[in-house]
Amino acid sequence: MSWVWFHKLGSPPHFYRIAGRWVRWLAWPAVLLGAYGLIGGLAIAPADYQQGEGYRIVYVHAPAAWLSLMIYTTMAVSAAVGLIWRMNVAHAVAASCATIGASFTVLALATGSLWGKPMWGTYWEWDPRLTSELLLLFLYLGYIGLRSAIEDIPRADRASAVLAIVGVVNVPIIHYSVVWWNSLHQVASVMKLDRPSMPTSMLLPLLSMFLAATLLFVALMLTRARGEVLRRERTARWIGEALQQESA
Amino acid sequence: MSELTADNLHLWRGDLHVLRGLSFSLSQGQCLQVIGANGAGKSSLLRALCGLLPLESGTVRWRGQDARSDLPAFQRQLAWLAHGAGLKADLTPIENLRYAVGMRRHGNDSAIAGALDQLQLDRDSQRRLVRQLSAGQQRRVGLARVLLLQCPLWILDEPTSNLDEAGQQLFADCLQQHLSTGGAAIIATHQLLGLQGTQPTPLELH
Amino acid sequence: MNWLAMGGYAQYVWPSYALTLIVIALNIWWARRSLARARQEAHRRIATQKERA
Amino acid sequence: MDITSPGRAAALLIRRDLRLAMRKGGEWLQPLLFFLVVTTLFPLALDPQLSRLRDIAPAALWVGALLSSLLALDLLFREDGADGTLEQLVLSGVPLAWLLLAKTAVHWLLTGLPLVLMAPLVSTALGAPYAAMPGMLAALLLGSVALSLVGAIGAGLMLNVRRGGALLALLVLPLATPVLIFGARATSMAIAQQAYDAPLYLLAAITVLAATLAPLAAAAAVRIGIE
Repeated sequence: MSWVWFHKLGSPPHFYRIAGRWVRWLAWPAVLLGAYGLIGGLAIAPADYQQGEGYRIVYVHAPAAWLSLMIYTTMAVSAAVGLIWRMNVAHAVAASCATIGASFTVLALATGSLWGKPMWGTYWEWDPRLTSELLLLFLYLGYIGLRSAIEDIPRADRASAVLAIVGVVNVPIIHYSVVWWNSLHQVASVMKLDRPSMPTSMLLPLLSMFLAATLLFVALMLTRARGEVLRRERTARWIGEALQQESA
Repeated sequence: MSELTADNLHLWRGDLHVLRGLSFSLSQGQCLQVIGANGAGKSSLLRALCGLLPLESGTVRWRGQDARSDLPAFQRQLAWLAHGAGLKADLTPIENLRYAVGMRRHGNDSAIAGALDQLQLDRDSQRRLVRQLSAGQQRRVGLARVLLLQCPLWILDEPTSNLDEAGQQLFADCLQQHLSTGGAAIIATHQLLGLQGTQPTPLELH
Repeated sequence: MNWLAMGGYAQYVWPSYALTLIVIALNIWWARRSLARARQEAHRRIATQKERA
Repeated sequence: MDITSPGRAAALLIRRDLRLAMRKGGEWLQPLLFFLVVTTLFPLALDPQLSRLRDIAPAALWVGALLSSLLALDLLFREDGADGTLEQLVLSGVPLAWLLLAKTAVHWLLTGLPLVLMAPLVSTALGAPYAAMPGMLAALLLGSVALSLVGAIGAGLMLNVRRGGALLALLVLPLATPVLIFGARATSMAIAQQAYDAPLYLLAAITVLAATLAPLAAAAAVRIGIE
């Protein structure tokens, strides 16, 4: 029955073991893909005919921006699963996503403004993408703030799950409001991201950076989720054996 | 067939395992008295039974049906009296009861006044703001709400706290009347309930 | 080594990559620390439960 | 068993909250006074020239409206949560989202509407022409409703959480940015006597969305909050 994996993943001891293995399996491809992306982006790919070498920042900015949104969505989906099916593992995953997502949102904002300086002449430009990214950061900080304000873990899980779900519903609304707002005031300054044709030597490193970033996130998240599962586990005997097994 | 059955209830408060696989059943006309040291989880158990606090595991069945499957229907069957007054301080007892009972069923002012008289709250206090009443008087207004809701199941947390001797006797009579008409009750209190007929069954939490 | 000069954009490209490595390193350190701390807590909890049982 | 219908229960709840507000009038005036104070800060920060003020009037009005609705959220659940009546609402058997919609309606009536009624006075002081009034009032009416509804979610989440006014702002303000964007835009177009129906329609869409979804989220938040 296809749902078996879903229930098996739901059981903390199983998740704790599986996640441990996945972290090891994912770490290496992430490093390799990342290395290829970095070298490709910095050295092999030709300069952009308009922006010259400054364009190479896209190889870190785009994956970071992609991660910030993908992580928030993952967080909201696992929070919803945790709330609806009352699965502690899902809440553990949601709790693990928050700080990783916030850190990559900050990275996306920083690399975005560093990229903006040569293009727009200023470090901060109320560009629709950057502004949405900033508001996404506030959503993250609100989530992290609420979670840390409630001591009781199960209650913090449920309250922050409601916030994550409300937040994810609002992300597209906020984004398109900002795009609408920006389009009125000045010419849309399109970031050199959605270019029609990109030579493969430019595209391949970018794709591998995207993949590396995603694998890195999953590995990071699963590492934290294993800890979060332990914190949510009440008195299960399995913790004892799992810890002995690990340290042995 | 019992009114309310709970089996294998587990509940934690922080990392304190307050309910460890608790099971019990409650039939019509029966009163369960929950006793235990402070912090043993008496209030948590009662709030969990009402559906205010989610249980980590275990089920609560009301007349054979899982309470959680249709929680509003189950909650309409019970009257919950918390440790606090559960009243608006800036309303009079009559106004409080008109709104609190009106939420559930069509009450009318004469029934409300009747209930307050039954609990011997003098007419003058019935029209003063709850803020100006003593804790004992506020407790009587809370008990009047429980009477007026006319629910088969009472779940009361320290109902006789702040009540004087006469008040406790009044409550005992109301409880006796409730049980004799086939009602059931779960009460967390250390005081003797002073029932005449069948004595309350103790439920020990340790 | 004009590659390092990044066609005049060195002051923007290199900080971006440096920041990226910092954020990645920070996250790795955070993740491992939170797992280690959770394990210690679990150890302590098991110890206290053994006493109480 | 003559069970009360949700409609009648909501009406009762509205009457109860209105009666309570009558008895504690002062408390409900504070958000309005806060709005007046905040909007008078802007001219002091800029300069008294009306033509210059006209440009920032939408910003002053809408940032003022946003902050005062945030301030007013404390009046929504905190007292009911403390005295145990919120628990009784949850146990009433009437759908909680419906009851919270009624409570939010009263909350808007007492903190949102006065603000809208005061806005013409404030906006004239900020140099808005008389012709801008209808557009501005429509936008503020819709916007304040949406703010109260979205704010109710934040208020629910903050139940029994350590005094966190700033956290409440951090939770609610990002969700309120679309209201700010479309509301301020409609107001500035109204002031400039341009056609303001585009942002107004978008604002109305957000308000309708908030009216349907926000109470559900607020109910979930309250159920968790009173644990």
